[in-house]
Amino acid sequence: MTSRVPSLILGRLLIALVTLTIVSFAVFFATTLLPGDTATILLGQAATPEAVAGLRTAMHLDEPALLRFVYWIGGLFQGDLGTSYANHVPVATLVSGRLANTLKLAGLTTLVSVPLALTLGITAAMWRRTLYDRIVTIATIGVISVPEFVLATLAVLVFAVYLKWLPALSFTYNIDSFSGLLRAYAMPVITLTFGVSAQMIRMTRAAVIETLNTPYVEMALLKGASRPRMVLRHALPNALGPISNAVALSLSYLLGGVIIVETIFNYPGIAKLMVDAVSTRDLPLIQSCAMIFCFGYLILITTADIVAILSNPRLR
Amino acid sequence: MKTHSSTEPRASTGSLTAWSGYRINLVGLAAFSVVLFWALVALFAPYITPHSVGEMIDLDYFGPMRPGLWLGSDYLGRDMLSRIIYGARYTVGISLAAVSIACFTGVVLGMTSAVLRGPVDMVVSRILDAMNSIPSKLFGLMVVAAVGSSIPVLILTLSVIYVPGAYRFSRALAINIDTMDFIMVARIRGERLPYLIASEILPNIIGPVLADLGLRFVFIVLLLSGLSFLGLGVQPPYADWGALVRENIGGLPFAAPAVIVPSLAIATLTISVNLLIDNLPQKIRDRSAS
Amino acid sequence: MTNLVEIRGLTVEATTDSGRWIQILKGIDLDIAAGETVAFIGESGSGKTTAAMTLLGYARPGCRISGGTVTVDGHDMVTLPEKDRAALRGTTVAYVPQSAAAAFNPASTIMEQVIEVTRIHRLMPPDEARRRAVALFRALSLPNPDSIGDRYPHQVSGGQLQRLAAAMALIGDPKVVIFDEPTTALDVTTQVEVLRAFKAVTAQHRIACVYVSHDLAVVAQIADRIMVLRNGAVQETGSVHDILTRPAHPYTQELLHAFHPDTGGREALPAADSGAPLLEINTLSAGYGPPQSNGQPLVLAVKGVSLQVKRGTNLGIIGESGCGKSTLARAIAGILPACKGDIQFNGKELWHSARQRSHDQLRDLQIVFQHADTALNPAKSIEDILGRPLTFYHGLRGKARDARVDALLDMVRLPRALRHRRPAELSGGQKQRVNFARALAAEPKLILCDEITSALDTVVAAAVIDLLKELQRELGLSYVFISHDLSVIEAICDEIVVMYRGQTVETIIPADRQPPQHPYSKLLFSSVPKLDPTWLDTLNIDADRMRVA
Amino acid sequence: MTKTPETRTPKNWTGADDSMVESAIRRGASRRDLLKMLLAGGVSLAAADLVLGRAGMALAATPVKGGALKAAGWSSSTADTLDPAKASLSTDYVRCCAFYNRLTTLDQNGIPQMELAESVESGDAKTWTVKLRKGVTFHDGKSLTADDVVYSLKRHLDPAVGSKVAKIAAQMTEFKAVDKNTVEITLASPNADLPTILATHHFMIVADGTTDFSKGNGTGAFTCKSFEPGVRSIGLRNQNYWKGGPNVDSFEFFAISDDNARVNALLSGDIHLAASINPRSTRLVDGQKGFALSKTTSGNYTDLNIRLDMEPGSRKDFVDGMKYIVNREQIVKSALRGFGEVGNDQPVSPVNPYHNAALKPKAYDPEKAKALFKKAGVLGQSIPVITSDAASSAIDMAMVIQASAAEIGMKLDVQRVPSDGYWSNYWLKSPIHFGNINPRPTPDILFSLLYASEAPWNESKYKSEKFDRMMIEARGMLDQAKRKEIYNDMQVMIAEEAGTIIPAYISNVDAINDKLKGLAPSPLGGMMGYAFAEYVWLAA
Repeated sequence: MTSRVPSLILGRLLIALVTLTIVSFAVFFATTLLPGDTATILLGQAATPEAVAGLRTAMHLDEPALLRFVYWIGGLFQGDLGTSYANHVPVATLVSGRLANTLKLAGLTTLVSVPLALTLGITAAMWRRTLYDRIVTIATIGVISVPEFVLATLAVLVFAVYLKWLPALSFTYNIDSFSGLLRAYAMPVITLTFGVSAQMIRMTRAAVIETLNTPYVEMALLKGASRPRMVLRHALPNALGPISNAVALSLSYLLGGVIIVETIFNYPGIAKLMVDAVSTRDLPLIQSCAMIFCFGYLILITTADIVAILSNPRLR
Repeated sequence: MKTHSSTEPRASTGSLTAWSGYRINLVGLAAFSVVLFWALVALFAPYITPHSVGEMIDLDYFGPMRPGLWLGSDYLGRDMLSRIIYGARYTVGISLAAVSIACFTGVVLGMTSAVLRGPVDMVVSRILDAMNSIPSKLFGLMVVAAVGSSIPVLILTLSVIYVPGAYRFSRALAINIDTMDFIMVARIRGERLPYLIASEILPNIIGPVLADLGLRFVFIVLLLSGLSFLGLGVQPPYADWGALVRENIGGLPFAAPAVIVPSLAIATLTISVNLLIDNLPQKIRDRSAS
Repeated sequence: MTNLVEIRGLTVEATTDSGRWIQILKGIDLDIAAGETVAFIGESGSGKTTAAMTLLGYARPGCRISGGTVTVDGHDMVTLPEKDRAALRGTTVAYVPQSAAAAFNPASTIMEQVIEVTRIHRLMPPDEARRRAVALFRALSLPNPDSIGDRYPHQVSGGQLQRLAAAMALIGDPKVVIFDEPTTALDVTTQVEVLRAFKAVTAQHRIACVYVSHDLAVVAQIADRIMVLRNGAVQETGSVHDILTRPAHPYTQELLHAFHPDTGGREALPAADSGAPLLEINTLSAGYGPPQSNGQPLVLAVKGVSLQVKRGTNLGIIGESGCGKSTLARAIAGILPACKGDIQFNGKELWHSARQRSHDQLRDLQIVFQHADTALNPAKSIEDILGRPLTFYHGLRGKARDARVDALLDMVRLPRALRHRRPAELSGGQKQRVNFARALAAEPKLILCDEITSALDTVVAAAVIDLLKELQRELGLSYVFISHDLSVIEAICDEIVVMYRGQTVETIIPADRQPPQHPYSKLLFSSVPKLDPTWLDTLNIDADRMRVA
Repeated sequence: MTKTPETRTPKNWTGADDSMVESAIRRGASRRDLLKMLLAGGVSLAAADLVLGRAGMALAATPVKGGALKAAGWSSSTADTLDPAKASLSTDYVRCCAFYNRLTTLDQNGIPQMELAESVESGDAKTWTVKLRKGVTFHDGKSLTADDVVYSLKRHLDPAVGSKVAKIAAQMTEFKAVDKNTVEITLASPNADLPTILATHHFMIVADGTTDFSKGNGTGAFTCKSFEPGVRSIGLRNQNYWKGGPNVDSFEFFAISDDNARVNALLSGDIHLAASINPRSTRLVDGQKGFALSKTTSGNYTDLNIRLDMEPGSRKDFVDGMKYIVNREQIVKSALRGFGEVGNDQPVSPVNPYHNAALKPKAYDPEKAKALFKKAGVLGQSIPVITSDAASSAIDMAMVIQASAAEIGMKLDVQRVPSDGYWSNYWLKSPIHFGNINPRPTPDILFSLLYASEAPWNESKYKSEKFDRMMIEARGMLDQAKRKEIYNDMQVMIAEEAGTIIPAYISNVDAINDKLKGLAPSPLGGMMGYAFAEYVWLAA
């Protein structure tokens, strides 16, 4: 039997590439449609017509959009993200530090939330329709129905202001020890974990339950297998596809969706960078951030698809 | 992609049988009461608000609950009860409108893609995938920047954000249904696309789609509050619940009702909607009883 | 304790949608001695599988053992704690499922799953377990016994999987093995091999067997005793010989009767062959997958088939799974456009794709699928299902439509009250009748019947066939009848085409009573089990098999 | 959080009162006067003593050296810059103040004092001679010369620089480095305010020829260790500082845009100063042991602008009616929570020496307003009012005005628009909208920027030739008394004729950890006119 995996994976990568192309077009032209002129916004209250005109020329804003798109795409292919309108620093410089921060936060949150969510989801499925299951199910809905900024503020009040266990801000500059790492990241990670876990728990539980209803799990039971064995050995490997998809979707939130957490904990991540960029109409920066989010999303989704393909021996 | 269609048998406890063979779950009934309560509050808001929404009646701010100001006062000394009542209008109304538009569009597109396959599927899937890859809050931010904030814009923005999700979900379901022989039968009968999706596929995926709609409703209510954080929201003096929480968040350290009550309102509504959908009255199909 | 298994007063209850508990096994008593094989026979819903599973102390979700005792090797499986029951499963009692394809975990290798019992119960070191498994594979005459265990379930055929499932059951040296319709999903030629393998191995290890089946002929080959079940109650228990020759209970008699279908029912054709054939296909080829450079699809399932159906006559197409018979039906119906050849229907050439065919052509040529479960939209009422073609093809609405739906229900002998039900509320036979009634609603000239009886119990299938014959007389239809079941085809068809590997190998006219000539046809025809208990042991089909290969 | 009775302030006491006392002290009130004032206000003697003690603390204590100062502003973005000409956010001002110096600076009373200049003199208010302090060096070791000053000032005239004060700088037509330490500045027309103008944050002195400002190479109290736009900056004590070094070893500054987060960061001890906190958050800090508030009324205001050249502002009665329907007391109380002073519809704030205190604010008079609206024929119409978070407290003010108007049957359709893009899309453009004006040091700058007929930011499109003439007359006038008289009249004209309603001057409230000492108010804004880092110290 010839393996279909390479061609399937290739297909997924191709799809991701097509999507990325669509995104790049959409992003560029959507951002150029933003009203308000960069020069005017940069000057704020000081925007006199002469000053605006001067700045526009200085920033090459008077060239047609299509030409700028060509430059931009050309630059992207060479790894050049352009130069920020707002402060003339290469976008790559602005983005790199922030991206690293975002990835760090996302990574730590993933390390905490994925095992937690999978454990809760799997155990809830394992003891389906027990009190435990009900508590987990209701609690997950409960948690996702509290706005994130309430959770974050509450966490700050309790842990930073009253108990003074943790800093209210996430200082991530001089982390030299594990406890320092914990202190800096504890609260953002906790808040985000609440946000992203609920969906993963729900999906994992549903996917495992779905496979628990299959004849081969019943067969395992009839072979005398224990409940954990049935779930872990038989149900879980076959639920990997949908679970990895749910995990990828939830984690994609950690790239661009964390704006509120970044704001409240003053964490210098990439979402805040993009918000700044939008308010200053810093088009190269907006475009780069948007592309990064889309790229991250596609990486996650494509990885999930590939995991699903690899976890299915029928395709091997 | 497998999706979280709930195929598990329902728990047999806590249910009662009523009306011509419909089984009603007690949890569902309770959830329905809460949803109905908020729906009525939203509907009759103008008649039951004790004060005008914008009127500043309390000299203090973040005032406690007391007679006359049953839910305390907000950050400007306005009556929280009146604001919550009006907030119900916006939260329920906007979220419902948005979730309906999003699900309708997403589900129709999803079923169409599943039935037509081929290039249509490919193109629609890729475009919606691309849309999905833009974080929702940042998309909202761009919209505010581009066209400003008004209720139609808000509803449309929220809808657009949730179309890809509804699409992905319903397409996956519809593809499973599409492989069934009865679809094949309808096709070789010569049926056209509208009949196929509306009459053959939709009735079979409506259950999971409704469950998904419930979850999406929760996310939309929350996103609405998140967007108010970014300045896309209802015009003052009115405010949706998320905005109420947001504008009164400063009262959290004082445990002011102004921040706690709208949070509770959001939680009761979203949890009830989900419980209601999970426990919808079910027509008893009892073969052995017949 | 003389008997290995003793069942006394066993009752099992199931919960209904409304939460009521109803009895689905109503007091069963049975003894099985060591090494004895007892068959549970009955139609679907009779409780035969439920009864067999109680030996494992197991009731499917939504069911519970509510009374009686099931003593296996001295343990009462009913009262034993779950943990102790689990300890007996796989070691004392083992289970061979109906569909091995579904019962194997697709994500793990066969060997892992076969020896899992030894891991769970810590019976032996894995290496030893693997050696044992290979020995069992050999005993069950599986090909490549040394390496087959390294494959994944989807990489081996259905017949092999079924034997592997038996190996999985036998590895723990059980005293009792439950075979749950283990050959129902198999082709007849495969079934013969599997049955032989089972019989040999269980006899060698002196294992007691419970063999659950609805097929009396298969049971006759393998069982010592038969227990006939219906609606959760034992109708009759007796030795194979007694049951086959002196059935006491009316239901058993009905079963036996269904096994001897009225093949002589079709009188010779009236002189209809003078006219042009209703359907004529010439060198039709069809297949799946992307087109290759030569214009043909990647996998060619039908290779240049030609045949004719005369007006008012029936054509049977027989062959094993994978022979291309269903693909042929789909190509005729236009579901899978043929890549070559032409189809003449009712004097006109048909487009290969159904999309391009005219409204009338679509109406005149209907297809009925094998699985009524998937062919009927579960979300719609019977009325809507039958009403749609009436509206679509004939523009009927309102009262006229209602009347016609009633007429159709009458035609297929279903009570009119069913019109408001959903498919899930009907029995398998009822569903298949609705499925057929929908095709009739179009008022077609030709109906393609794709394995429409193979999912039905013997008695029910016989009734459906009788109905089809009757309708043909009344309405002057023609059928193309696709099946792997020779007895069904023989009962209704004027002409039988045998398909093998995408081609027709022989055309047989049953009325001529000529034995098949082609070696494959011979193999196929001889593999159909007979009620004679000695048939399997005396069968010599290996010569045919050699020639076919 | 338990509070001991001893440290508890009177119940009806707010941070606003603290600041009132503080400013009374600044005005020269004696302790006895103050006590009298407080007792009259119903404050017990013991409590009054405590309040005075707190206010006094800020003014007199001995600095302590050392410590790492951390402070948070409220706004920052990737557009953050260390180029003084482009500085636009408070964050930029704070950083520029830490890394650079100006020629002059304003003291607590708004009087210019010399900083890098030894003297700034002129005989005719047209040609000015600036003598530079000697022995001042930049962080990179280069000495300060006249060329640096010429370069620093001249670049504001170059449109490509995008200076925020290009308009003000435009009056400086000629710069001449007379010798190494002397610069001569010639103005287009006489302006007696030049020393004050030079105290503006944008006129910080940079080294000659600087084009890359990311290093923050100035003469200021801190050297720039790191600067990430939109993230943070760290300054280290400049060991060679000509004033003799700041008190703290290092100064880290960043912005926390979320109000509550900023206060929480202070309360949790992460920062020493949270700038410009929401008036409603003061309750959290006020009376909390270990924390204090610092209030500055510096002339910042949010105004309601009614364009006189458009409907309905072209109807004089409507504009007058609006001035009466604005309940200024309630705005100060509800929207500003007491952190502000009632305004009299003109831009020169009470902290400015030229403020016309005789001009009384219009009283809240709904009946009079109703009559005026009726006269204007707008009563019962729905009038759109644009508001946004961009102008501080504008939404809350709009709410107060809307509620008052509703009582007399006047429907104000308040439209909240996003702060993003507000200044370019709505401000100055919509018929009725809110604006927010930062403090400016001189009435002349305020008038020429906001009220002259050709003023670029003429918010209500006020046009008066008489006003323009008076402005130019006063500008070159060196006679202070005469000048003040003219300015008084101009303030009355604005209040009566222009369409800008200035209901209150907003106080800036900085919340501080009380380890932070030496913070004093400044007319240039909160955080000691953004220059606090150089002056404060951290108590042990």
